[in-house]
Amino acid sequence: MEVVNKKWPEDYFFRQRKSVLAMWPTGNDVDLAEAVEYHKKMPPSKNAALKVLEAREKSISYFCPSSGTDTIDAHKELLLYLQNVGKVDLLTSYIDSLTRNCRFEAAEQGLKKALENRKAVLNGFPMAVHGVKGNREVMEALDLPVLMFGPTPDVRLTHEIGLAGGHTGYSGGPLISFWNYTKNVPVEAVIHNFQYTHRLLGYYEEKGVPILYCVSGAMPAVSPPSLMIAPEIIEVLIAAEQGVKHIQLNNWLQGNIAQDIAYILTFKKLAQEYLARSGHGDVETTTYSVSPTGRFPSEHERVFALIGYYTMIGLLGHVQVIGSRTIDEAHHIPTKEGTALSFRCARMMAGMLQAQGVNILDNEAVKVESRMMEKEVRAILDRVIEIGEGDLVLGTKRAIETGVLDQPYATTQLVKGKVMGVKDSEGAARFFDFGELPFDKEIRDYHKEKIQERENRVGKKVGYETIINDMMAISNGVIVN
Amino acid sequence: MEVVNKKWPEDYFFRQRKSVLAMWPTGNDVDLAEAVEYHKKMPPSKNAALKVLEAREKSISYFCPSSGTDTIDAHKELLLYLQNVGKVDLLTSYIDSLTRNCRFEAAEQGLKKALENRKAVLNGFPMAVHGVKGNREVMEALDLPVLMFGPTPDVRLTHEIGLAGGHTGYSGGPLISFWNYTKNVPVEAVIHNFQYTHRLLGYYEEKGVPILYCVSGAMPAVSPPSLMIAPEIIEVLIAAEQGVKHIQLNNWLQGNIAQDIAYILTFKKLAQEYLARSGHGDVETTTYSVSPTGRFPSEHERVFALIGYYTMIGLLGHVQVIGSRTIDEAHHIPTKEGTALSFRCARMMAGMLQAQGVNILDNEAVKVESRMMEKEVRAILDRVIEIGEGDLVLGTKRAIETGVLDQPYATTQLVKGKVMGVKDSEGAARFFDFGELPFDKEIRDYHKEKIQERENRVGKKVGYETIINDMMAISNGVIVN
Amino acid sequence: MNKPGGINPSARKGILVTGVIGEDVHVTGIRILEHALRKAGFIVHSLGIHNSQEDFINAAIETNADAIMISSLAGHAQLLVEGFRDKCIEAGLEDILLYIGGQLVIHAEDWDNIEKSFKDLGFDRVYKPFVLPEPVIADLENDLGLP
Amino acid sequence: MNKPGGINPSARKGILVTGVIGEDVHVTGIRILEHALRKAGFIVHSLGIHNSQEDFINAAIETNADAIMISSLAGHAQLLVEGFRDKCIEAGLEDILLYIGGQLVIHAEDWDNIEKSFKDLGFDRVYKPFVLPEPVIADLENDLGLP
Ligand code: B12
Ligand code: B12
Repeated sequence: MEVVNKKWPEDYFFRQRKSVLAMWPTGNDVDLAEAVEYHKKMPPSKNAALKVLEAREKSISYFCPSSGTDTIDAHKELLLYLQNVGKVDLLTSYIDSLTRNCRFEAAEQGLKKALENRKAVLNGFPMAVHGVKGNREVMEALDLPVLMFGPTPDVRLTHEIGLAGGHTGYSGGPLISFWNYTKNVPVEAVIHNFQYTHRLLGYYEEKGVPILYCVSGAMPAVSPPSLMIAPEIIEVLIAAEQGVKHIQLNNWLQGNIAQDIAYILTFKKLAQEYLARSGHGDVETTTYSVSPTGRFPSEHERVFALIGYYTMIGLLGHVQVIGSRTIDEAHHIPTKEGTALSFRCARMMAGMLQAQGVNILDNEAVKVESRMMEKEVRAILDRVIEIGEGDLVLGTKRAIETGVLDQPYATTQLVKGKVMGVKDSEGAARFFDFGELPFDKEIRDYHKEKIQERENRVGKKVGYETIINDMMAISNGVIVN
Repeated sequence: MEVVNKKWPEDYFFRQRKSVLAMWPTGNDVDLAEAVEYHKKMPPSKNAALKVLEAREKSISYFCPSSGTDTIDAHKELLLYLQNVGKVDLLTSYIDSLTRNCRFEAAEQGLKKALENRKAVLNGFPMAVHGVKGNREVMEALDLPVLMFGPTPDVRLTHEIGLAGGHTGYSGGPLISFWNYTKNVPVEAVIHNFQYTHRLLGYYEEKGVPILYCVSGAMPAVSPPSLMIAPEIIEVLIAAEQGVKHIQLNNWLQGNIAQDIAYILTFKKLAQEYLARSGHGDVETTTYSVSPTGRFPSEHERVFALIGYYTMIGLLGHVQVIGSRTIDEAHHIPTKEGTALSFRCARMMAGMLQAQGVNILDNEAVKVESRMMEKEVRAILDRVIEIGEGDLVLGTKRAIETGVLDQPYATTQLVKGKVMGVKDSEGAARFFDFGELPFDKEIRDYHKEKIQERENRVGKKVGYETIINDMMAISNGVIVN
Repeated sequence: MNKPGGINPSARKGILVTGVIGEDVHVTGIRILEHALRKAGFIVHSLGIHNSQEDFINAAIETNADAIMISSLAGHAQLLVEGFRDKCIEAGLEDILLYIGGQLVIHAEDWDNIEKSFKDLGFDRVYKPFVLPEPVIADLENDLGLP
Repeated sequence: MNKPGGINPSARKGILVTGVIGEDVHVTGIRILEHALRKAGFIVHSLGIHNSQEDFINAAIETNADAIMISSLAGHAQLLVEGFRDKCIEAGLEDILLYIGGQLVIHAEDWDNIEKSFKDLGFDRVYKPFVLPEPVIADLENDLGLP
């Protein structure tokens, strides 16, 4: 069957489901009807989708760390600590990278080693290996909602087990998984896997259990935000088609305030517009912001400044959920203490800013950024839809082949990889190479002009060295140098 | 002789000077002509006044900690560490509080104890006790300019020795010293002492040595900024009259961004206007911002957030020099390590923001705040000048007697002490009690309305409990609760 | 600034002299404590800042005080209260309660050591930084034998 | 993505196989290193991410490589390289240089222990996190006996 953007018939889903559950013995334990009942008995305060709607209603921002470790006991202790000492509002179970690649046997071995050595071996929580019961043991110890976290090309079994185990959300998506977590898996295969998980989420929704799905599009690497927003909106639409009803829009902060705020505004506006256009106006959207993915400074005092800084941008953008890296980022998997300290720092920033309702959304620079960004995203998406001859998935596949959708520093070898970003003199990400992006002259001139400004300031042409430099700049203490 | 705002005749100054130098044996070592020569041989990069002008010209912000300890060796080590590891741009010698009260003998005893125990006893650097040579030993070990720091009713001998010892600036002023550092010294006595130090600074200026003088007006305690700006402008004018040529305007941040930015804008505008009006248009002004004086949170992670936060406000206000409390604030006199970490955190924030030249100065909320603040300051100052029958010092004296100039939580018993501030629902400081301030209905209504908003939100009247609460709010994690 | 709380005169629990000692200017903490003490029914004679040992003793004699409560934040407390208990005894204040609080030392020292050194100097109660009014009031009631 | 730097073919200093091992996706660091290696005159065969031990060995045989440079950041390096030196020997790559770098372990451990454990596994050079390209190039030149 060709992968297209169409809701899966129930029987197709259930046929797929058999082989998914057979991927690892723990699959047998999943009983969907029982799982739905289990969720219905959980207090609503432990449901991630409801919690973020509450934030939207109250116009406040909640905090959510990303963390997870291997054994049940350690993971439980970690999340409890973040709940009680870190004082966060939502929690996540980070999926370890072996599980993310369905290497369940290796994950199980790692887990065994961890149990023997009484010390973490895996870099996350192997949901699938722990089975439904193991997941529930952790969930039941907590008072907060927990999301599963982590892009990966095939998260189907993990979804089955993690959701039945009491998780009420997932962060990750087909395109980010394709660009940044695969080497040669075709995009349509990744999308097909995600249609499965979306259909599963949709199933829970149909039965009255709201589940939060967080798209993330593509990882930035000095990338102008349209490079993230376009794939994110595609992820939104693919998910909505399968029946997902609660979608969180992930905003990747890169540090230039005007550009980051414009990202938040533009993404929300266009996501809602495209959802409505494709008949999914009933999908609830909320927003999330998170500090960037580049190398972090190694000194705590500098990271604390960054945590405060990115938290501030999220607050100024009035997002519902704020995520953050931690003071441990450069060194090792965050400890529970490091994570708690980081989020307490973030919350202090919120404590100062939140009450003020500072409004910089009408700032001139934000407006200029938003206008260009919107033009760029529309240009990409409209071309994707056009070459898909009406089908978004086909369009996506063809757009990737032709470079209409493209990414710098992707891990997959199945992309053009021609686009490339560089910072302008104010630290905003601009297109150094437009690759095959379908942009008009106004957009191109805008980016060239901004790069020109930087060249004038430093007195030399920007090149590949500049780009590498830009990727390291923040970890060296400045947004751009 | 009655104290009036008039430049001291040279002979009057030199007559006073004899008794000042006689206050402590080290006074004998000061040779003014030699000191001027000494300064002229110092590299310009070690002159504070020139350094801040450089920041103004380059449109950047420099960092300046406030610190000092008792022995020569320890103070040298401290400042060297802040220079080399803290990477700050200007340094200060904090004056210990015994010296600030001219208890030189007690300070000397403390110093002896410190030398014996090899551990700090005093809470600052006792310039006067160390004499010119001791001061120079510290200055010569450094590459950066150093200011003397600390309000006090009588800093005359310390100025003589500190300046001859190579310091190139001082922060403090007659009114802040009166309000916040005395119990029953009449304001005219404090002003007279400061006229002496201003005249001394003016003397250096006449001989071609620029010296930076930093006013600070009054310490905020949930105080609407006009309560600080009005006395600060009086300090500016008193200093300018005696020949001070480089004045730094101190902006006391309290955390509400619109109000803090409006403070910076309004103060600068009015200071320059009043200077020009009184014939001192040639005085160079620069700006400084510093985190608030209230109780600080005790947890490092929260203080780091605050340091970043207040640094951000200073940067958004485009001040030339940014000061900051440190992560040690709540616990003990800051260590060199704590100070360095704090300023490295602050600089990281600058590293992110500075290049962006974010402009929020035309923000609507900032404009509203600025307009009201300007009205308030003008109302106070114009009344001061009026009741002084043309003389600013007389006016100040009478204004304090009648409550036209007033402060909450002053340490002096010679004020009305009727004004009182409370936070509004966005954390800005408003007048809870106007005391005898000469404000019109528009101003009064504005503050009442803002307080009303908070009362509506929390559903009860604000009172003394609220005010106490407000003083502790930030140390408890929120700007207002 | 000496704002009395809403005192019920029949509920006067004791007479206190409060103030900041030495060249210290930190007045906010003791002001807040005074407010709470008055609200709890004590009579508070507030000396503000810049008081010598003699200032405290004279005020205590004048007002017939039950306790002297010294605040000190600038870090010089140890230098400033040496011999204070002896002077109190000399002045005939054998039984007066002596409390001290604020931020007493300038180093990050072990609390037990700090407390001991002030108790050795004759203080009945020594408070950690940031202590809230409630426990202080409870101690006073206890030390004064109030119900 | 395999962007060659400006290589001077006569200056070819050696043939290198580079890549990320295992399920790890951290590609940025090795890409930057590759760029620097090419600029320094080496021939670089980049395998990108998701490589098994066999992928490295096959590529090294095919290209007649002088060294294999493995990057690993996700923290599973120890699990992933066990037995690698033996497999190299089995495959006839007795003399090949093995370098490894990135962020090798998930705990804050003593560096000497970490280095030793990877040397015991047969690596010639083990690099601390955040190492810049320059010292790596110097080591390569040294180990390959280049002037
Ligand atoms: C505000 C402040 C100031 C203001 C004071 C304004 C004023 N008029 O009160 C200003 C800026 C003037 C100031 C000046 C200085 N300060 Co100051 N200041 C502070 C700060 C930030 C907060 C103090 C405060 O107001 N707290 C809020 C009140 C409500 O709390 P509190 O005072 O702790 O009081 C509570 C309890 O402790 C208790 N309590 C207090 N006293 C007593 C007494 C008794 C008997 C009892 C039972 C209870 C009790 O009740 C209160 C209510 O709960 C602290 C650091 C911090 N904590 O964050 C530094 C701090 C106290 N200052 C310090 C210093 C060194 C100084 C200076 C000497 C600096 C210098 N070298 O120039 C000068 C003092 C000059 C002088 N002549 O005294 C140090 C003290 C060092 C130490 N003890 O180890 C501190 C810790 C800052 C630091 N890290 O260096 N300061
Ligand atoms: C960016 C990043 C990511 C990006 C990667 C994007 C990409 N495609 O590259 C994303 C978000 C995808 C990611 C994912 C994950 N990450 Co990550 N990531 C980072 C981060 C923030 C920066 C890495 C980076 O790009 N550095 C910049 C480059 C230029 O530097 P570099 O990689 O260090 O390389 C330099 C040198 O080390 C050296 N070098 C590198 N390799 C080699 C090899 C040789 C032979 C030599 C000589 C030299 C050398 O040369 C380079 C130039 O100087 C680091 C933390 C940090 N450092 O700040 C965490 C970090 C490496 N990630 C970590 C983890 C755990 C993960 C996840 C497993 C998280 C999870 N549980 O889901 C997943 C991985 C999933 C998977 N399947 O692999 C951990 C690793 C833990 C550990 N080792 O102790 C870190 C330390 C973060 C943390 N604190 O948890 N990550």
